Amino acid sequence: MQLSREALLRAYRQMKLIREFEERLHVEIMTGEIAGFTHLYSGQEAVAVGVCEHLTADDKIISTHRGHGHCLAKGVEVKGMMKEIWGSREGTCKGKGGSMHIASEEHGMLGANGIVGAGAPIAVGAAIAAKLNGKGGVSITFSGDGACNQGTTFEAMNFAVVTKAPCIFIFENNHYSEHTGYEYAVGTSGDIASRAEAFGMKVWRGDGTDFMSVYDTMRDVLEYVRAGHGPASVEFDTERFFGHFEGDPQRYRADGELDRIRAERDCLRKFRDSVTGAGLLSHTELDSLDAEILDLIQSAVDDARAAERPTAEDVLTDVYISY
Amino acid sequence: MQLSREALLRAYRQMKLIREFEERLHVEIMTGEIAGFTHLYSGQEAVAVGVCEHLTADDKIISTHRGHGHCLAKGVEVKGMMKEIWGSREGTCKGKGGSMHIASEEHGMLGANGIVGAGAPIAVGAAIAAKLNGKGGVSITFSGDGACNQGTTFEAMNFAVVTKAPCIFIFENNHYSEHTGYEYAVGTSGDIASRAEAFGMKVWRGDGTDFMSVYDTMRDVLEYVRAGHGPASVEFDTERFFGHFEGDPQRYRADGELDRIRAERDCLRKFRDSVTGAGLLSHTELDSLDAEILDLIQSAVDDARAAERPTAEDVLTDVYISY
Amino acid sequence: MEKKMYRTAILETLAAEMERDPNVVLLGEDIVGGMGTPGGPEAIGGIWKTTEGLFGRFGADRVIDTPISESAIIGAAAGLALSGKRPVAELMFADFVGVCMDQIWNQIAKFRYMFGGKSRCPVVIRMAYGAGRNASAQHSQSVHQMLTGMPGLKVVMPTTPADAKGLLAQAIRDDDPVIFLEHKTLYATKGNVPDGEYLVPFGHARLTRAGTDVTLVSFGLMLGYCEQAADLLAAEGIGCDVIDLRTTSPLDEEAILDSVEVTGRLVVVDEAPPRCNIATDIISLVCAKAFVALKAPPVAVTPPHTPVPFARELEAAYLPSPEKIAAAARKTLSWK
Amino acid sequence: MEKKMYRTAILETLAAEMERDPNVVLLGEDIVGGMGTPGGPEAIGGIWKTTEGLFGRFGADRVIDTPISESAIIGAAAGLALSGKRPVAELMFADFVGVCMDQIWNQIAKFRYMFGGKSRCPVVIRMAYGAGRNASAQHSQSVHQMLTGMPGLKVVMPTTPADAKGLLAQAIRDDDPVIFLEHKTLYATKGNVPDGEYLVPFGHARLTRAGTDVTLVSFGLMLGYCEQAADLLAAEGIGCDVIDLRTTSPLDEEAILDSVEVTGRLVVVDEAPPRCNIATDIISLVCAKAFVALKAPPVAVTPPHTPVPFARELEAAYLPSPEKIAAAARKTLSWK
Ligand SMILES: Cc1ncc(C[n+]2csc(CCOP(=O)(O)OP(=O)(O)O)c2C)c(N)n1
Ligand SMILES: Cc1ncc(C[n+]2csc(CCOP(=O)(O)OP(=O)(O)O)c2C)c(N)n1
Ligand SMILES: [Mg+2]
Ligand SMILES: [Mg+2]
Repeated sequence: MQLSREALLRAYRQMKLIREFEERLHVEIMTGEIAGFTHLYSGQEAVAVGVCEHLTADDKIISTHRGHGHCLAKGVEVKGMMKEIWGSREGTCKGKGGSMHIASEEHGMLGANGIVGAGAPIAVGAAIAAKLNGKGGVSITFSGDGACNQGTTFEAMNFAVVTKAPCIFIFENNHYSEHTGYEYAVGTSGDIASRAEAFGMKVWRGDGTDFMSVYDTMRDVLEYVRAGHGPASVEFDTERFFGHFEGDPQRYRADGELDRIRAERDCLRKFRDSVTGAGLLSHTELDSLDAEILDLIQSAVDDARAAERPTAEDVLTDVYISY
Repeated sequence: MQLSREALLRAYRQMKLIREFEERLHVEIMTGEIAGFTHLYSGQEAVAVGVCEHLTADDKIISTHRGHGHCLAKGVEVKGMMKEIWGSREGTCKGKGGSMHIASEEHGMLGANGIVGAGAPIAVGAAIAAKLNGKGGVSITFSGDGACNQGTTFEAMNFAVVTKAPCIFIFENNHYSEHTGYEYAVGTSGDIASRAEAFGMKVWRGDGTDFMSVYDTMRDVLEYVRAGHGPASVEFDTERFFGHFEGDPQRYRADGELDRIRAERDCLRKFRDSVTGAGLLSHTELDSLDAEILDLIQSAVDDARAAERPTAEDVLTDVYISY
Repeated sequence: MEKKMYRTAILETLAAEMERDPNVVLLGEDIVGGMGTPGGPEAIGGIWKTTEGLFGRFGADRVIDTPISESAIIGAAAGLALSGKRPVAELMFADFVGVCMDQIWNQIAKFRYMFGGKSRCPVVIRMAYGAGRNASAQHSQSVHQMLTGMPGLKVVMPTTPADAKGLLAQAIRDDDPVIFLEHKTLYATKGNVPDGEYLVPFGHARLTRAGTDVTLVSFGLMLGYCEQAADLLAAEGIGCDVIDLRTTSPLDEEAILDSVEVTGRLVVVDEAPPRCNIATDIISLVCAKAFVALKAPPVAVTPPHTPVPFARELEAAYLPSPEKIAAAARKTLSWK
Repeated sequence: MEKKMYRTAILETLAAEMERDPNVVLLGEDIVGGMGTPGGPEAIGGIWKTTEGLFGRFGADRVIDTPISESAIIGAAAGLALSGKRPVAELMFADFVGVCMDQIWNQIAKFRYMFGGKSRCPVVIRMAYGAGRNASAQHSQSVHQMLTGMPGLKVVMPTTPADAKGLLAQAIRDDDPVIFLEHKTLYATKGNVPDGEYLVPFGHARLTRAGTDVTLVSFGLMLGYCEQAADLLAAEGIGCDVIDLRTTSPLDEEAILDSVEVTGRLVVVDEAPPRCNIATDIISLVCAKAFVALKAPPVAVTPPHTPVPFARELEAAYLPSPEKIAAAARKTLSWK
């Protein structure tokens, strides 16, 4: 199905926003200004955006330690996120969560999560809630190829099948969990989808570096799940452009691998080539979006730098609603 | 392959021993003399014995809350077990463990286990140890149809595949986990073996009420695993003759189900019919074995009743080797 | 006001709260019983009989029987709560927190804080805890000593049927995550239970008897033992304040401190093993805040630093007893 | 004697023990690094660099890189140990005990007892714990307060590179299960490490400096803060005994009590949240056993009852500091 110009522009904008957010963090982190562990999503944008462009605020997602892309794709504010990563009290989580714990209830974003595999059961709960509400909402959990070996992920899949929960398990196979290859850690020679299928779910596979592949696949998946057939799973083959976390020397990669994936597997480049090639959007339009986004990121960074810092008293709040 | 008379007699003896052990406990528990929770293995004997008759003390097994049958099949002493269940300080575990925690290192029996699903990863460790020892030993974990939904079981399967551990996952599908049916709780319409297969293991299926089916299947499985092909899994269809624990009114069963399975799915009856029918053993031989076993159980109960009771000081020992 | 069993108070409160608020949903293993069997749903209820009949009354959508997957149960409860529901999850035995600790400790307890106060996660996790039924090392444990230390959780431990009702209703209506610990030996005990709406606020201990010589602090099975000890001591002319904590987080510091100000002598009875438990917690609190009032060193009465043993004689020796508690009280009284 | 980093002391001790005893095997996530990648095994070692080069030296059989499956890792370690091996398992972050608590608490800790003393389970579980690197609520926690309370476990917390060596060697040779907690901020710290065979027995605290006015008890990152506090106090003429516990289970009660007998004043600094932690444990112990010696109420210095926050300012305010410790000491000294 052909997307409208507006939809295409929005998709590009979202992917580009994530890309530039992460590329800028990659630079800023080197300066030492940002504290803690940060895991960047560059390279995988087509998955987050290709999934989330189908969703409404009623649909929930839950993410991982590598959560910026999912948050942005689901509509969480850029500036609040940047401030959070900077540890400002104006951040999405008042500087208490940081990169690994960005969440936004109002956007149906149930949180990035520092515990690998923890999101899957939570997503099933959100899916059961959606089922109870009876409005066709779904819940989506993003997992990596590493997370797919965690017991919670398996339990969640069986649980979703048993409860016929409208839950979608998205596996972003970027070939590595930290420094380990998926073909080593996933016992089925790295095949994740077949395993999900064996739990009794319908599964799909797609090219996670191709926005249209993700988007089209997800249309089918969502149609199936919203129709009440129970959970489903999708494995997307994708690439991460940076290290596991910032500072990772990435010696586990093949010679030239980073150049190759940037050249051949860059979802933004592919998208641009395809929409301009087909005459759907022009380079000029996209360039001006690029400029707009760079401005936005610049001002987000400026704002984050200038934003109010938390104080010692802030430590004590937000533990309980009442105590 | 035809078993020798001796092997057939031993197999019958072992199954009968388990049966009478459990039938007697069923009676004794009603009197209130035995403390705690007890889960009986009656009906499943052909699995424990059909598996363990292939094993040596170098091979390890790990069991579940329903562990008496596995212990006896692996050679743990009847009298020590009976005393343990009675809570005597002469028991296998000095009265500290009870029914759910009988273990015997010298027999390669790594313990019954009160936590559903906990045994599987432990068995993988024992299998890795066997691999390191390089003598062809294997490690076997018994799990129920309920345990097959626990995350640890799944993690263990992947882990065993990744480490090519000589581990065998035996699923005893007795159709119920406590009061819940396997077709409800196992999302794949109750099919456990296919799920194991999807973890990258070779799987087998067998009739768990037919000793020869179990025994023959296990010959192939063990040959495969001992040859170094990595883990394997077997699903045995079986029946439990009593409730989940003693005291369970079993209203989840169909009308007449208990009579039917005792009549049609009794491994002892089937065994006797088949070996006498084929003229391999005589009823007289088997009857005399029966009598011998009833005597043994009687004396085990007498001994357990008379055995030394633990004292308050015993509480404090066996926590550490040194502290 | 009617005499009811502890388990009945729980069952009726679950029903009443489900009636009151359609967002309340239950999930747990065998809480319906009979799912997928010839006998069908509710052929047998949960093993503690605290959810019997609720499936028939509220339907499969709100009473969810689950596979044996505790991480998924608690995780699903978290997801339900983050989505506006009020899940009440059941762990059949408190010992099973071991297989789902991450979801309790790193997820549910921390969401609100990590997310900067912008979420709520009103989960109730009910679980049966404690020794006394010879259920051995993996089915007899106390867990409050761990859970109380986890910021973000509230920990509730009703001792009486009335408190089972009032605290459970409060737990379900509470906007924070609540751990609700039911002592397995108490299910069949009886007591007066107020009719109709009845809420017991958290952080308010209950003084079950008043005396000026020594303060006994406890909860759960041990509270009854404290009462028995107080009877023994009363016969000797020793008067006890007996304090039932009701909740260990929040803790009613005032009730404890007020009592110790009067008695100057403190015995804390905790069913948990002796290290880093509620007894050490309260003794440390009292030393910090009522040091001058103390006439003798406070005493902890706990099991030894061992797992829970199986045999009747062993478990009996393992647990604190009324006699041991009375002896501890006498020790503080004879101290100089 | 050479100056080495804490992480180097650990790496070298692992290597030496593997050399000494062929039954020692390692397992954990990314402890080899590069498995199944174009770069191949050891392309990058573990994230703490405590296992670098061991795969090359001891081979795939004894250095086992694992999928992200902590329950399977710890369970496998249990199975290895029950089968006569001496596994050293690594949890990348101590916070991950949440996903494998059952294997630690209900399995490994209890086998020997449940089995009537007829088995041994010499597992070492190494894990990086603690705050100070802005790793936020799920990657910064202390866990000793829970694990110390679990009968059957030994809990070891080296503060110096020398102790990292001596305690780790002891842990690997010990026949009981040992939790070995490495503070993540200490990996890059340096100190003198004895050459050759060096074992530090468990249950023997280290007096890092002697003074007669007040006793400071701690371990890990907080020990250094206590030293700094002692410096501040020394400048005011206040002399501190500073005690590094080294192991919290077993606990060197004697060292603490002996010191308090002299000083009469106690400050316990614990990085864990305030409820049911080692600070309350030790204060309760001292009140029970050295009540007469106490000249002032003992003080616990801990973070508040909150998760660990992310931002630099928040984490700094969350953690105890040398100033807060010194203030606590002054408070006990000025008490009357
Ligand atoms: C329970 C748990 N174990 C281990 C880790 C450490 N860790 C963080 S990310 C990660 C790798 C995850 O790999 P994958 O799921 O493929 O996600 P990716 O990083 O590729 O996005 C690991 C091991 C963790 N955070 N939680
Ligand atoms: C982690 C955990 N969850 C729940 C239980 C309670 N429980 C004990 S046995 C059992 C059912 C097990 O069913 P299955 O695996 O089929 O074994 P079976 O009883 O049929 O032999 C349950 C739920 C437990 N002991 N441990
Ligand atoms: Mg990955
Ligand atoms: Mg079963």
